[in-house]
Amino acid sequence: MDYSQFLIMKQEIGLLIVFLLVFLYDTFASKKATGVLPAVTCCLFAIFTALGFIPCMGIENDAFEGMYQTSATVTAIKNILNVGMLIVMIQSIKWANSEFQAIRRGEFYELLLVTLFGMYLMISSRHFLLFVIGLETASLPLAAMVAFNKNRYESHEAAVKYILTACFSSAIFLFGLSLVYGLAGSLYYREIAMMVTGSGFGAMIIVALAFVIGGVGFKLSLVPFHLWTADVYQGAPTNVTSYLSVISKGAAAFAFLVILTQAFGTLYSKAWEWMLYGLIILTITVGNLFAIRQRNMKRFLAFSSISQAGYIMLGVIADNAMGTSALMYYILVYIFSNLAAFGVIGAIENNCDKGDMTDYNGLSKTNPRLAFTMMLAMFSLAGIPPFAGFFSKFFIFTSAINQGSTAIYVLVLIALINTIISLYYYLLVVKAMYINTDGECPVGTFKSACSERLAMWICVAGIIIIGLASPIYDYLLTIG
Amino acid sequence: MGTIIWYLIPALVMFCCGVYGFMTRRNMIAMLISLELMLNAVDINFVVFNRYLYPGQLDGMMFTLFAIAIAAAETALAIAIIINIYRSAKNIDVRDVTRMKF
Amino acid sequence: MDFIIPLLILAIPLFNFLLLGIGGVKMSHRLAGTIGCIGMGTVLVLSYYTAFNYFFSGNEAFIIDGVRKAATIFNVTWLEFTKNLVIKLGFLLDPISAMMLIVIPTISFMVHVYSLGYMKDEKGFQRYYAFLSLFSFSMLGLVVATNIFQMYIFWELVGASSYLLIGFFYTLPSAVSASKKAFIVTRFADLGFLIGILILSFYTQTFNFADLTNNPQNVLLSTGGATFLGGSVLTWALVLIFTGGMGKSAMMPLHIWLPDAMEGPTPVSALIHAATMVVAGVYLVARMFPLYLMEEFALQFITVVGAITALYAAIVACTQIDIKRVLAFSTISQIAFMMVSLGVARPEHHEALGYMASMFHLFTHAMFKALLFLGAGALIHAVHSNNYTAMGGLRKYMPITHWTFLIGCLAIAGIPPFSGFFSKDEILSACYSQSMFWGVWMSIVAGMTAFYMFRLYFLIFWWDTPDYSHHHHKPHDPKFAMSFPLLFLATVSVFAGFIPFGEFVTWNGHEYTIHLNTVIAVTSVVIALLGIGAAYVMYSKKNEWPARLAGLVPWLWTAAHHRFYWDEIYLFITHKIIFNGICRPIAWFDRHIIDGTMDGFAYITNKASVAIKGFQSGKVQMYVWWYLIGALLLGAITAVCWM
Amino acid sequence: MFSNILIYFVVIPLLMLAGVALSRNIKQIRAVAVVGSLALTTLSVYLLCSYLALRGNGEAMQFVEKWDWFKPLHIQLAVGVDGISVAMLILSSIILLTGSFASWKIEQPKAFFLWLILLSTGVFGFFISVDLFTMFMFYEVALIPMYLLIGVWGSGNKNYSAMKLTLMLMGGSAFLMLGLIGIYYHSAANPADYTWNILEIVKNGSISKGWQYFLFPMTFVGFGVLGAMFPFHTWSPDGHASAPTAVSMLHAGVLMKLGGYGCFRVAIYLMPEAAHDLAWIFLILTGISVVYGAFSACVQNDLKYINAYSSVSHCGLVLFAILMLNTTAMTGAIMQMLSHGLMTALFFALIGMIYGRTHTRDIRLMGGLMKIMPFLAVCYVIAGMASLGLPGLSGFVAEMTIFVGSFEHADWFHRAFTIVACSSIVTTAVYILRVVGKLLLGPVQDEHHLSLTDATWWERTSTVTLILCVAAIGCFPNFFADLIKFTFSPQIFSVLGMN
Repeated sequence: MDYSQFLIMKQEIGLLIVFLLVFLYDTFASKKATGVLPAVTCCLFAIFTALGFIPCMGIENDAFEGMYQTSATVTAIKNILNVGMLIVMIQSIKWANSEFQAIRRGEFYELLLVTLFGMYLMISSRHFLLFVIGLETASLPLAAMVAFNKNRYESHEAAVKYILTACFSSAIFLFGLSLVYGLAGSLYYREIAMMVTGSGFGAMIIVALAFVIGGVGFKLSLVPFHLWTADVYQGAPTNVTSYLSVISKGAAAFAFLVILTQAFGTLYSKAWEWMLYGLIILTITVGNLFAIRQRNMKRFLAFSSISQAGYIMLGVIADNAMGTSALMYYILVYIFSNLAAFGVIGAIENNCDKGDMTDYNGLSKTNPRLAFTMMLAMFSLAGIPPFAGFFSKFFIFTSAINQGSTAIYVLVLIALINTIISLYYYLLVVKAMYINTDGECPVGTFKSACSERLAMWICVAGIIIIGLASPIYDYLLTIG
Repeated sequence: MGTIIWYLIPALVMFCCGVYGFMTRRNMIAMLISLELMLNAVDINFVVFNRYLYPGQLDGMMFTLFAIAIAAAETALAIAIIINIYRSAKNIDVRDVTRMKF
Repeated sequence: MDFIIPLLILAIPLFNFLLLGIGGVKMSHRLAGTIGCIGMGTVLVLSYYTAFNYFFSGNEAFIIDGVRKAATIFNVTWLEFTKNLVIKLGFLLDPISAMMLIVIPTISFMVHVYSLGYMKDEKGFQRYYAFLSLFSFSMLGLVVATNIFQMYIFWELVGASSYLLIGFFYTLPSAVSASKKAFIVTRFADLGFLIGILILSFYTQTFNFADLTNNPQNVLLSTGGATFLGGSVLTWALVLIFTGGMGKSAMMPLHIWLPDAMEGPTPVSALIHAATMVVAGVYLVARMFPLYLMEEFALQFITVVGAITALYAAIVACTQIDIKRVLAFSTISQIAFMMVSLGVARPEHHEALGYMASMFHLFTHAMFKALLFLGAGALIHAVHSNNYTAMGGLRKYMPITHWTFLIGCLAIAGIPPFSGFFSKDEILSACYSQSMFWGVWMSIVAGMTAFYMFRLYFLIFWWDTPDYSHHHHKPHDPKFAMSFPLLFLATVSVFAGFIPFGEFVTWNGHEYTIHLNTVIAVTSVVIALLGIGAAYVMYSKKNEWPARLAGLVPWLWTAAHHRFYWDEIYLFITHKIIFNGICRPIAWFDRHIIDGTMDGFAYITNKASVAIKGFQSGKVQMYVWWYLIGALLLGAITAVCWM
Repeated sequence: MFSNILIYFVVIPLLMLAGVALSRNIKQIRAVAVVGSLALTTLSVYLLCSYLALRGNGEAMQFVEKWDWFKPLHIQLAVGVDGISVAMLILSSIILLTGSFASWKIEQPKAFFLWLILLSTGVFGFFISVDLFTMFMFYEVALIPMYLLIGVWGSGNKNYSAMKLTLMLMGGSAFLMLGLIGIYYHSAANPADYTWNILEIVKNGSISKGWQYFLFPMTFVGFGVLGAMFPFHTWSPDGHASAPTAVSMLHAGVLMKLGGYGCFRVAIYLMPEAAHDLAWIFLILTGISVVYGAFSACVQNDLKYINAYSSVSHCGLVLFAILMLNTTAMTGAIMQMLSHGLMTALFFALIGMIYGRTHTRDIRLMGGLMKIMPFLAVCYVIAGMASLGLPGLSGFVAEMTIFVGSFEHADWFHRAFTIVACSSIVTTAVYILRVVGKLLLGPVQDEHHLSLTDATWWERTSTVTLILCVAAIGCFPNFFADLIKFTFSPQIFSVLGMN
């Protein structure tokens, strides 16, 4: 065995180093010194993130007989996730340092890093064994994080719901995999792709594929595998929710793309596209329909993130380089927009413990900057120019239509009509903050922590710059 | 093909039993047990496929090993969370864990 | 001819309008009145000069070998639709526009002067003069139009100024509704005019009167025999254009606005609703007369409409109480005379005598009708009422008004040697030469004219003298500013008949000598005298005859008194049918069906959202159930579709 | 990049945004708004002059320049103007200027002007763009501020109206976006040459007829919603009724023109064959708009509703004329856009000023205002006269050009609809005079109104400017007609394959 191939996994190794340093610091530092652990972690991770952007030669490479693969695209998506992760970490500093969480802040950051490691594996794997390991590494610690808020019942309920559905989903997923293995005789994506060419497998392979889609769709919260999402988002601590909604979803989306195109791309003249077609329509529509009724901000964003997942899937169904880059771009933009929203929600929750949409009435008067950030986030999520969300939506639709069939036009039209519904509920938030200012304002004026403000500034800058600055998208397209 | 069916059918039955149990039992621990059934059925599948269809490789076997480990981790975590909820709600009936909905 | 003077004729009133309209607020009444009168006086001089120049200079541009020519003094491109269809603003001098250049400034100047006295104490005096200037500008622009679209432009402008002037007393609801009615009814007619223009210009590719009327044969050819609902395109175009004229000239059934328009100040009625604007319809037909000659149907249509209107208005005029309304109906009737006269004019009959007669009558009528209206104004000024019931025996109190009014009445009744006799006589000759039927019909109407005018005269100046003691002062003749126009116009009315009109205005420019047809002249005088006699018998002294006569045929009297219920019919159509039957349902439809559909989408979305909320039941086991079902269905449906 | 004059139409508003953001009191905000919009007006007049000097050099558009933006997707920042865009730019800047004056005393001025200027940035950007993507982006930039402007500063049922307006317009842009992306994928024969640039798409002419049949309705309806095409017009009455003065002015005056402009520039210009074949469907719809809006306006009692329905009617006429597909009618359409933009802005400004005094817009509750506020009342009458097509004001020339142009079609279908459209001149007179009669004339209805004051100097500035513009178009129409007609020059119509 050639040990040098571990060097291909630069990012994974780097992440492990960060993890170990944090772990060691947490373990051995004095009780007083652990107070700066969040900040230290952020710094370490920031350095790591920055290092990730250094371009290196020979970026296309396989390891472990092709179980693991890295490429410019993979590196790029990891970098994107890193950026999101960094923002989440910064956002969490205040929360992690709060009195109640203080003794467990080390755990929180360690678990975060571990799940990210799992996601790296999901993204890079080209073999289902590695994928499953990554998937479980990414999702099991999350259950613990969901339950982090020990004195809130909702947190426990969310954790129960999450762990039970996650286990069930992984069982189904593994069952599907076992069928795939039985039919194809391999768990390498490329070998599966070779084996399933043609149509000799009957319905079994389709059912197996459906189970696999279910397993990954669970992480992405595609309808109908999404039912856990809202409850978990609502119950989990806000920082965990924001992590769940963007990083975890982004990684799953990319992994989903890889699996569908590389392992099952040849199956029955792209049967997966039609399966996805239905799922996208369902996801976008159902997500939107649920979102319009929500009054709890986190729950509302949960449903919004469900419908956003549907839009992300348009990049998968496009099945071309443009789709891949549009998907990555969408994830990037989505990270900034959603994290901005969660940043505001978190700040308000930390300071006033308020989380209903009606609590946001008159926010523009008491906390104009928070309100402004929130509004930008909502506009970006709704796809309003000149904010980044507009560009990501436009590009993902463009890439989908590049696929060329008439059916895709119909799909995009449905998605576009759904953007109207989504605009409605995003505007509800804006309305609460800016228009419903008559009565008393439930949220008083407060000054949010530096860390929170820093995170929000980063998000706002991202929302404004990422769209207008074309090189970002251009780069993603050149590597896609 | 003849023999393999005799392994696969029980595995499928086991899986279905697990699913059924998971959906009908009220006690969360019982649900976990059902889950274990499902995962074990999957393990059987992998092993059987490996042994009978692709005897020249070890992919299925290895996968099973990992799956067992993962199942253990899942169960451990799940039990921890169930204990947590028991502490706060004094109850582990899954149908009572429905405060957040709609 | 130099273009400066014609340009000034148009520019001065326009400038006055802007000056008085914008700066009027800051001016005193006297200054505003002076500016208005001086401006109009200048225009008067300039237009007289222009008209006399046209008729008498013998300039090659105006007359060649005794044939009067149309001369375009200037013609500026205003708006180019296409290469051929160009709206130009120009100044056309030909016999009829030159004649109008005399009529309009004369009357307008008289009204300007008269108003100095009549409107002296009114609020908005400056505004009044501004509007008068605007009207004069528009009317002059209308008559000198070189193309049909220019005419349409000024046609609309006179409509607007008429609207503004009728509604001058804007705090009176009756004035407001009268002005609105006038505008909308004429607007409706203008729609026909516009469509007529569109049709005509589409086929002929020109707006120019010169192109249209010089070679009417070509126009006929250019339509290529296209027909619509049995009528040729040209017929349609001409009838529609005439519709515009019907609206402005208050022909049946579009006459209803004119009686109401009397809500405006009386001098305005004299200027706009008696002498100038209301004859625009006649002028329009005369302007396009060669084209109308191409279409027999259109001419017959004009004749019939005119004849019916003449009779109708005459009957109604016999029963009205408001003296201005009597005059209004008499105006309608007299304009109808002119219309009929045009309708019966044919080149084969005395070189289209009707055309000349019509223009002649237009001229004389403008003078004596303005005189009558201004006289009525003086009366109203004196007794502060529009109704003859408040008057009587005024001949003793207001001699000047009495005599001038009498002259006006004699003129309109057609008693020689007053001007109306000559023009009306020509019209009757034209009618008789076309057909006996129309001749007799119009003769009867002429008799009725004499009757109702003298009914009015006797009721005002004779009849019974009411008690004027409750007035601040006894009724008396107006001051010079108001009596001068009366005297001037009375003089004109006496002598205008002797103008050899045929030498100036004929349909083709050739001179034509008027012969008095003795038979017709004598008949018409006899008929007029009969009418006057009847009026004398009935109204010279207070007696029971009128009431008894009305009692004989009460239904006819009531119907005539209510103007044969035309207003009620219109009210029914506009309010009940259009407003309640079309507008309200459309508004309802918009709010409830169209908007309802849009709201319905939102409603359905919301309902769907509520309907599916049960999926998110909060129960983990249901979640996994849907998960499983979803996965299985996804597989099953795809498998079924693929197999 | 900054050597191109057009770019300043976006730069100046952005500077204004910055200026307003940095201002500390209402005086500074006003100063920024007025100076900025004056600068824009000057710039647009300067542009007009330089355009007139340049035109006729054989190019379809002047000042064309493009900078790559998203290069792999062939998205460019491409700018260029022809006579129509120049006219629209002048219109927009004038209305922004007068709108600023009309919002002299607005509450929360900073936020208000920020949104208002953002909206105008979108408008200006839209008119200078020749790249479909950029165009669409600016289009949406112009739409969204409406929500907050109505929601925060509006009156009446503002939440409902703002939401409805935004959602319906965004609904239109959903179709539009699909249409635009579709156009992109058929913009050239070879995928490497795909382009969003309108001029290049026209040159390539590679959108097949079949695709045109699909894409034309998409884009036309997309823009048509903003152009208040029946049956997608219902946002207009509610939206206008609730919007604050300046927003109504900008929205009806400029934003609705985006619809007509887009219909021409994208739908018809790029897909002339489909336009020719499918025009009849939209002719019916727009024909309905014209009549229906006018009839609806006759029975409304809210001033803004009346004007909103009248806008439906007038903007319907714009689309109606565009669909006639000949030079005269299209010239008329653009003139109608100018004319309607100015006079409807004037209307809304006056309604806002009257409402600010009487606190009601119900014409049944007002009367005799002529006596109380003669200046505003006279302006209202002038606006009304412009609206009902009095010669000498802008409405007349625009409508007549449209009618003459529409009548060039000799078939009975077009004839019938033209005559139906013509009939709107009567209906317009009815509702205008009804309002004038009830609102301004007659006796004073409400004793309290007697104490009201007439217009202030900034209100006078605003209205007089608009009236002067309306009169300028009405008195010297040929200048504008020529400016526009020149644009429908042979190059374009060879593309359109028409006369």
